Amino acid sequence: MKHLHGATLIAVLLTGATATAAFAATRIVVALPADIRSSMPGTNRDDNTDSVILNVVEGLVGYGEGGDVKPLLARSVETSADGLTYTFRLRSDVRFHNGDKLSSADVLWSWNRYMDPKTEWRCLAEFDGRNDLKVLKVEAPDASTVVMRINRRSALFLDTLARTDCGMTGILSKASVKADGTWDRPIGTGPFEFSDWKRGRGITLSRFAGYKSPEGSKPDGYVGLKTPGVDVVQLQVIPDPATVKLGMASKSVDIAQLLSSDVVEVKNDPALVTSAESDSSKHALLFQTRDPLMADAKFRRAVAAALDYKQLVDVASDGLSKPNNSAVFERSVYADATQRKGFKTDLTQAKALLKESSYRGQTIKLIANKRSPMPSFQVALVTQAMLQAIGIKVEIEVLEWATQLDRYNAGNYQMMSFSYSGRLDPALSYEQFTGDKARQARKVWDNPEAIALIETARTVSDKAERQKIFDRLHEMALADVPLINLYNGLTVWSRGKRVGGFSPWEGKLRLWTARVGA
Amino acid sequence: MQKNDTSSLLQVSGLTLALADGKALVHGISFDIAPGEMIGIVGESGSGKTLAARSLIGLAPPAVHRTAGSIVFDGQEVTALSAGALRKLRGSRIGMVFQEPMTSLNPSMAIGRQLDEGLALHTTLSPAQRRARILEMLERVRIQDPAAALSAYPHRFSGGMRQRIMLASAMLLRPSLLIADEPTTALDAVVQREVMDLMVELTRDHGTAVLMISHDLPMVARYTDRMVVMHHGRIVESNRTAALVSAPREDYTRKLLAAMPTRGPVREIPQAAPILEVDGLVLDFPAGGGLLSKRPPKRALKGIDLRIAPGEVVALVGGSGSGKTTLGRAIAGLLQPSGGRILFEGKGIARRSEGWARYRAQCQMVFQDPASSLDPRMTVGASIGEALTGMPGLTPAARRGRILEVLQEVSLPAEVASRYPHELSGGQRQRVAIARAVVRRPAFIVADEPVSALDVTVRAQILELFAQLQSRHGFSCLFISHDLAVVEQIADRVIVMRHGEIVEQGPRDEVFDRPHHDYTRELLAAAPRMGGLVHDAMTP
Amino acid sequence: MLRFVVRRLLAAAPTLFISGAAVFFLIRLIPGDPAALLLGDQADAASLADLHRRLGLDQGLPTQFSLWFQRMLHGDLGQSIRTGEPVLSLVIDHFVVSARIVFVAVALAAAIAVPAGMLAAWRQNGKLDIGLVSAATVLLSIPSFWLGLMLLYLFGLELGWLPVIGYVDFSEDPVAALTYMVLPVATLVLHETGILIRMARASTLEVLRLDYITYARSKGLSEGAVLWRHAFRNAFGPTWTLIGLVLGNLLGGIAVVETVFTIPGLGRLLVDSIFGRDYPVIQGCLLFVAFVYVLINLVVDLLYPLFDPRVAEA
Amino acid sequence: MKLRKMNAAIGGTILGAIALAAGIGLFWTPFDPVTLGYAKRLAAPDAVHWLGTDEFGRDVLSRLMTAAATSARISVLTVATAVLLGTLVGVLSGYLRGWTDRVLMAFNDALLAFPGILLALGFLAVAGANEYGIVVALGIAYAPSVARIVRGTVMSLREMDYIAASRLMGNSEFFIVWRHVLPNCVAPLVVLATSMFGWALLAESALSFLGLGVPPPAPTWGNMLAGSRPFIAKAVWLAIFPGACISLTLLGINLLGDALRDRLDPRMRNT
Repeated sequence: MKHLHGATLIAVLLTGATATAAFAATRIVVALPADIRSSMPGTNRDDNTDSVILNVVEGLVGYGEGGDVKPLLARSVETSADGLTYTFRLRSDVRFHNGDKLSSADVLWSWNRYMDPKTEWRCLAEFDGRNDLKVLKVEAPDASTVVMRINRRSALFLDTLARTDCGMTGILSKASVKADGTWDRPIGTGPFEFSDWKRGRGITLSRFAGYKSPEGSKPDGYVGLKTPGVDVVQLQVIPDPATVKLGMASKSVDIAQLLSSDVVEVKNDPALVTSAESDSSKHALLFQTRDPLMADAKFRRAVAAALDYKQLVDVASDGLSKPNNSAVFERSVYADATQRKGFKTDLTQAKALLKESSYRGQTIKLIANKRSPMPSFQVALVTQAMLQAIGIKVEIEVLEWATQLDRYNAGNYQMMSFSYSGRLDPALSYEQFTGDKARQARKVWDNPEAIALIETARTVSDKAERQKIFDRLHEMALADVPLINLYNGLTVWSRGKRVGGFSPWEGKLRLWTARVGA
Repeated sequence: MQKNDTSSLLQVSGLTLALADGKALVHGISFDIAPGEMIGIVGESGSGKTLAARSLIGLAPPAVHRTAGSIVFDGQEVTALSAGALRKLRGSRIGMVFQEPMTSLNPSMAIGRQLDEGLALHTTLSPAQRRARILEMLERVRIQDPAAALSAYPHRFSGGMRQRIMLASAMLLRPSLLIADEPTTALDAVVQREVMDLMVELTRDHGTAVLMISHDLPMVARYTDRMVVMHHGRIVESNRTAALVSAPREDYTRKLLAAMPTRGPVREIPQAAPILEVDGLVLDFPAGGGLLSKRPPKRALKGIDLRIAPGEVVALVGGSGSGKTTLGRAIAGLLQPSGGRILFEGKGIARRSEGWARYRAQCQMVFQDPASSLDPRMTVGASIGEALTGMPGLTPAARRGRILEVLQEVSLPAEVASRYPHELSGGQRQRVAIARAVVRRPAFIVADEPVSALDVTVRAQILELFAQLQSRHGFSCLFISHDLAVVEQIADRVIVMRHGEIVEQGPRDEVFDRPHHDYTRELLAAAPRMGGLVHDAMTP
Repeated sequence: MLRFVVRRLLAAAPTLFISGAAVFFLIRLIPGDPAALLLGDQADAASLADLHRRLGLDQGLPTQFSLWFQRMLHGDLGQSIRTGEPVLSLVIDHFVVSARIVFVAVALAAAIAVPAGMLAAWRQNGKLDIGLVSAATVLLSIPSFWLGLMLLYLFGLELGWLPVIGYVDFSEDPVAALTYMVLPVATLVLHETGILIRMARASTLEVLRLDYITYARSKGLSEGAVLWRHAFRNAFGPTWTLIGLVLGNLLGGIAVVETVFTIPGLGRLLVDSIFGRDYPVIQGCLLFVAFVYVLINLVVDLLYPLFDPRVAEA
Repeated sequence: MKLRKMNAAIGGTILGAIALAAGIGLFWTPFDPVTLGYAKRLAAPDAVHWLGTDEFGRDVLSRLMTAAATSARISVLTVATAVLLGTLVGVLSGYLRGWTDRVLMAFNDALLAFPGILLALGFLAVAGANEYGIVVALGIAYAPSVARIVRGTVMSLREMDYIAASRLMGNSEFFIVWRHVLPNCVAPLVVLATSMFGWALLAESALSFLGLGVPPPAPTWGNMLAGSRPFIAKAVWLAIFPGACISLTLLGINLLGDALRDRLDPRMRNT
């Protein structure tokens, strides 16, 4: 697997030369914080792996900029009246990297492979009924139509298909698998081909000349305009942040993700363009309501009123982000005026609430970790200082990430400075921290009414009705303060002047947006 | 055998050696050696004899400087020589033999090369000639299979063999002067005799003068023409050996001679039931070896039978490796015998048996090395006091009184009780060890080479003290020693051991005057005893 | 000779087994679940169960251990939980990186320190001795990672002579790889020289005190011959054993220097796999380090008779 | 002899100065070492902040002074733990010999091949991220080397005649160990403890480097040095001063250690 696929390379050079009138192949180098875990979409993966592979494979449907699901390989998706049958009409102009045309047989083959337990697909449990939703039947009435029947109404069926950690349920060509059935490499329909992978060192992606972009004048999440602009993308594994910074300074790296703390240093470097892109991940302060003191809503409200969110977020994100107390991320289609309402900083009210609460000067343990790039510790440090100001004694207990995750999953903490991974659909985002504590110890908000509301949001697909539910949930959260959402996570990117147009989405590489010499 | 011509080989006059801070160690000593003459310097440890000898060829430790005096060797003033010239002298004209055979040969270099080094440096012989000369010399010093010895490493040879190799190395270059610094102190009596005879033979053949340094007066007296007695860095007296021994002029010399052990009076030991009986005692040492190789155990004691009557001093003698120490420790209860019986006052002494408690109270031991017999971290009083723990009905005041009383018995001042072992001399430390042994009035004491680590005069005092205590308290004693002269003075009965067996046993006079076993005769012959002082060594 | 090697390996087997078992159980007892780490904060119960089964973490600890032990005997140390790569090749690749730097550094340090230590012992309390010992003490006192950081700052950032951070493998570009090695090797050399000078000096002092040095002098040999032929060989024995010890320790643990210079060495791999609870890799690393430790001591003992023939017959 | 007096003098003055600074640090520091001062972040050393400020705007000098006490406390506790455990194991295996010795030494060697970080992580996770976790972890990491040395001393002591004499007086083995063996282990242990103090200081810094040391709010030289690494290009003084403190302390300890070893170990007296 280490050797370069001769055929593909030649093909690239030829196509590159002919298609763009004999220009030399344009090439950019992109820094990766770690090597990809595997080249199989949605299997043995992490966010970094998805970020690379989703340039190579595409699913029937994909996320738009605002987190809504739009058709991608499917021209259109119709849902039956009872919401149990989904009919996907495939686009006719789509080809695989090896030239074969996309047909419903490929979709069937890919689906059956994902649902085969041996593949160990990350989202198998989402569709085999273990998490309530079960896909009953998948058929291909004709070459360009695929029909899927599911066991119960769900507003999240398409959303789950499009989830990046499921590999967008990317449709693969049979050629991705060797004769003996073992996995070779992903031959998908995406804008880039998976040319070569040197374990531990890097991955080479080359432009898929025969790529036909879905409609759209400009990039829109994983849909919209997706025509690739660079011939060869060399993804270089550079684990150490300091090295990345120096790679950028020495022009040996074109695009890289930086730490938010590096921005102030890199910002005024004329040769670099630096941008911060917010995503749907959330940084929050959790309360364990099973702890006697934390169960006291007055105390939680006192804490909420004591924090100066503007300054806290300013320090934690090195001035690159602004507060968002809602579980719905800033750029979501559901982010309306109500969601923008947040906690009001009011020290006098905070002190009053504190006096009424059951707090008698005990020292509260606030768990945090120092793993880069998580801002957990900076958030904890500032929170400690601000709570000290109104007389609440806080001791920060720094744990190593694996241990903190353990304590989070077991609910074994008083307060914790934690970061939730991105969830685009508000229902999923609320569901991250809402639920019955008896069944799932990691849940923070054990409020039956909220649980019921989320359940309805999972089945009802009408946008206006879901918007009302999410606004109601937001008001309840502001009042109940089960946790304090502080701000949406952000990724900081830097690119050399010679690379134009590149813009990541949800912290993931959209290589098709990159141009050379904008 | 006095050389007639007056031109002496070496003249040392007014030699003074001092440390950097001016403290003098050797004060203006003068003596001279005629070619071929054998002269001995005798003195106790700390008398400066070794220092003086080593400074003759500039081998004194760097901290010691010659502040006065001259050393004329074969007409040349040695002290004026350049380092290079002095080095030319060493090895070729002046050879040296050292005391400790175990560390005086380079462990990581074959014998052949070590012998060849001096030859190659000082002669123009070809390698083949040198090899022949070395082989011939090795034969002279009776090393079996000299050719194989050339490529062997020092650790394959016994102490005696190594000392012979040292001798060969020094004599290879036919030096005109050989300095022998305590050449045989570390050896067994029998081996000692062999090496000394060899040295005399070799030096006489090559007409080499010998400067012998030793603290063993009888041995020096037997072999040397003239003797020099040193004390605290000064020469007390120097004279022809026979004259010095028979008519010593200075008090210190007289004191030295008087310290020589002489045969003690015959004592009547009342016949009584034996206090200690040993029947068929066998003891094996596990041969070690890892998990895999199980070598057969080494048998140290092969069936010992002996009796000790109350108040009797029984001596246990034999060469090193004869098993006398092992027997002593087994009897004291420190080693677990593999077979046979030890009875004390008729009862067994095994750890859990009822005789054990009484035996622990009634049997004590005195050890050889004063440095390791007392706990450095405890004061003298505490060490002696420890023996009294477990004595019924002893108030602290009575205990203190008892300690002071026993210190007085071993003629040590009371204030010693609060001092630490490292502040005392070897003799004083041994007195404390004896005090600790007798303070509980035991009925039986095992003394394992109690005096062999001490200087001549101190040894005499300790032996005398021991005899006094024995007669006053009447304890019986098993006295282990390799020094027949000491045994002759102190023992009522003598047991001779060899390779883990008793070869001869009987009253002291019987064994000394009419030895039955060949080994006993060999031992007696080897041990230079002042008793019948005669220059038998000099008449071949 | 072979018998000696086999006997040594057998003697080391229990220690290796105990450390292997101890590591196996300790890392499973400390909190932190590799499957949860893989799935992040949104691990739903079902997919967590799938992953546990796939990684074999659902069986009882004893069964897991016997499974791992049998496979280990056949040289299969399992796959890394994080990347799926076979552990053995992963560990060896990283070991080669660390070993290259450590061996060069210790060799250089020994080449400088041992002669210096011996000269210092020979000229005891002379100006040379005091100078060398004081220098050694200063070098010894500077923590290697701070030394590395300062060298990095001086030569990398300020003067820019040497590449600051990153790592190029020999296979790709030998010359560049060499420049990347200069600073880490220099850091280790300075630190280890301090330690080795003091060791060499102490063992030489021991030897100079023995009789056979005076015997050699009594043969009229020059001081140089005495030092070279007699003192050096005998003093080098104990120093050689200590060099083995230093080598063994360094191979297992220069994680900190590797962090400063971002070298993908064994130490770094161990630390990252501990943070990621990558059980097979942790066990693979520790077993490998323990084995290397035994191997080095074995080599040291095999070469020891060169300096002290008495040992040869043991 | 001259060398020994010089060592003791220099070592003494260095440690004295640092101890003084640490002592003062307990009560007073020029600025509050913990509160964040957003205004003056990463300020270079100047008249106000003699040693500059760190990435949170906190005064480096004040943090160094308070850190001195923490680092010293951790090192002392670590050495105490290691010596306690090591002596126990060393005496048992050195005195009893036979199978006990073989088993204990097998475990001991297994522990020697154990990297300190894994132990530290194990205890930090169990005992929570605090000083005690580190002290116990490092203590156990260093116990095996103490055990090795104590075992060697005890094995040689065991052959001494005064031990045999005490046994002949009917004293129990336990009494002998308590009265004779342990007191004589004190000298070598004291010499070892001084060098181990240096190791512990180093190990705590190394652990902080790997993100495992004492939790950040409480400053130690180790975590200050570790924290300074990302800012080395812009604020190198953040790395220089903690490193210098560690090196000076180690230098002082080593010099004092040498002087002490010469005095306690008679054989080395003439160097």
